[in-house]
Amino acid sequence: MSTIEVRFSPLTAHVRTARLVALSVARRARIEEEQLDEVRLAVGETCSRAVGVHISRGVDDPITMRLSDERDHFTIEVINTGTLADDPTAAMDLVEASSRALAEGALDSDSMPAGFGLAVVSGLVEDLFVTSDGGRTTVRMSWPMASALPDLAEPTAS
Amino acid sequence: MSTIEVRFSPLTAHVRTARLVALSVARRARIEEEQLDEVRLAVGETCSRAVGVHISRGVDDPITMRLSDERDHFTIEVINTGTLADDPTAAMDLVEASSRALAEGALDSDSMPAGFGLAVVSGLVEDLFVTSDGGRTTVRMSWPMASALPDLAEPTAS
Amino acid sequence: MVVHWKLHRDGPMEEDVDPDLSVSIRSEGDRTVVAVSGEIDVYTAPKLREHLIDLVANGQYQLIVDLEAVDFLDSTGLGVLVGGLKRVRSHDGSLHLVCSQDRILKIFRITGLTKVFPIHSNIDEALAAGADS
Amino acid sequence: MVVHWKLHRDGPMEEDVDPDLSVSIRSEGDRTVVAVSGEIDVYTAPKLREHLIDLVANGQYQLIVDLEAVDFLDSTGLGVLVGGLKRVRSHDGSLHLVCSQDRILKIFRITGLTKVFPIHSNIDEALAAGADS
Ligand SMILES: Nc1ncnc2c1ncn2[C@@H]1O[C@H](COP(=O)(O)OP(=O)(O)O)[C@@H](O)[C@H]1O
Ligand SMILES: Nc1ncnc2c1ncn2[C@@H]1O[C@H](COP(=O)(O)OP(=O)(O)O)[C@@H](O)[C@H]1O
Repeated sequence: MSTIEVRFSPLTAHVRTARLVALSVARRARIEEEQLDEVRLAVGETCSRAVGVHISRGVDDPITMRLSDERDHFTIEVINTGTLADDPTAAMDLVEASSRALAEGALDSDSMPAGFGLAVVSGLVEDLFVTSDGGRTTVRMSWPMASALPDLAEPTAS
Repeated sequence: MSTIEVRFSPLTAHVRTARLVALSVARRARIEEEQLDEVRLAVGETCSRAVGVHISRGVDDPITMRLSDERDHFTIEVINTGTLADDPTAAMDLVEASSRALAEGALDSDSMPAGFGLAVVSGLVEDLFVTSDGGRTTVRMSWPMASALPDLAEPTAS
Repeated sequence: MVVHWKLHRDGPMEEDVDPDLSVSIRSEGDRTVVAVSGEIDVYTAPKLREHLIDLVANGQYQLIVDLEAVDFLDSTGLGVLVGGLKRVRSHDGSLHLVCSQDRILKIFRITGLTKVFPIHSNIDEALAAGADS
Repeated sequence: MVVHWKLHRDGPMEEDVDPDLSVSIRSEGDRTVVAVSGEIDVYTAPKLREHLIDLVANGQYQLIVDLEAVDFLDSTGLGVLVGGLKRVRSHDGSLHLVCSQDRILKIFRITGLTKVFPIHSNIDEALAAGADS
């Protein structure tokens, strides 16, 4: 198994770097082309959510994104400080939430309802787990790999 | 100060990801365009050296690349397991070493002499420190930033 | 925000160039075309929001946001577009989108926003459709 | 390594396409042109080395390595080129380079390898120069 981990200060600019890394590593892990957009969006949503949580709670700790390949799966975990109050996997109707965002809410609010980002991810990614304990929340997403990873598994440098 | 840290298993494929991250973060840190090539090459040399050291010694620990901005400097540290025997900052004549590589050495050896990669880096990067203790070696490189970092220092997400 | 008001009627009224997110604004009759390029995410969305707020503050309520050169859009970006729609609607205005890229259309589809925004596959179609369509 | 020996005399003899490093090999008279694109580093250098070894094993000793489409080259890559030069020299052959990019030329300059490799700014110049120049 090969792992690459990115830890970044809670700044929105770093979410772009996290996406770039995830996209590059996922491509190298032979994730299918059409799923790469899914990886990119899922990482973007989970990392921006994590950064938002740290910023809004005044937490300076880094956010961790961990990418790993294990047998036939490519896994991304995004870990932030803070425990989730509600069960984020509780189904949110995205269509209903969108029209609610449009109908309700202050005119100067440009945010989708709380939980919307994670709901988008759970709509995209089949293999999704959110765990929250010990003061940390982990969003874990997996994708099947087209084949084993000769690229990442080469035994020696030369 | 903002930090982004990448830890990766000692595989040569990950050196490409490390370069990609360093280039992207350095660009965002407003490192001048002509110095970006320098950053890319310096990160490539130090990370591939670090990966080579882990592989040749059979060490599975990850290599760490840490990028940070502090006031007017952008700093990259590459940390690997293992202590350096010789002083790598001892000047190597690159031109002499190159012709030696060509003249001597087995016909089936395609490597430049030991220490060549770090010597290239010390020829490129003015602000370079190598420290080796406690079982780890750290190569630390800094570049001046064109200006302070409004991008990386934004106080709130929105 | 750097604003260049150009003298030429056919050039962009405003050009905000940035490797992360560029925004170019021009008039087409009574419509205002906001051409965006780059990635619209948590980092750049505030900038797009500012541009939309400025336009509405300047009395421009018939907007077309051209997303053809956008290669990433997340829920924060959607929030800004929904916010823009709310603002122009409060002035009886409209916000049309130009987007033919499947990767971008996907997030509009799964969130039901394809029913909320008139989405056109090119700028001519958006202009031809009229603001009220 | 997949090798396609093509029948057409003017097409590449061998085409090894890969997003990380592509290598395309063709004959030009008595010279062999190895056109490389991508990044030559610790990860991809072994592949380039294999191609150079294969060529020498097949009796091709007058090589031109075209680096115009290479956007990164580090000391591991230099090592492979130096190794290639050693191999062809042991058969009285030559290894010329095509490179006009400053970012790539820089590492040849600081290592003094500009004096070791004949470096041309385009392929026609390399062909015109002759293998022994
Ligand atoms: N990854 C996370 N880790 C910890 N708390 C989270 C995470 N994502 C969301 N939350 C919290 O869950 C609540 C609802 O979440 P969510 O909508 O996902 O965030 P937001 O309200 O910023 O859009 C908020 O209080 C938020 O702070
Ligand atoms: N970053 C490093 N950390 C620890 N040891 C190193 C590092 N770089 C090189 N070394 C060791 O120093 C010696 C000479 O180094 P060097 O030439 O830089 O590596 P190599 O021989 O792989 O080209 C080798 O024994 C190598 O293992």
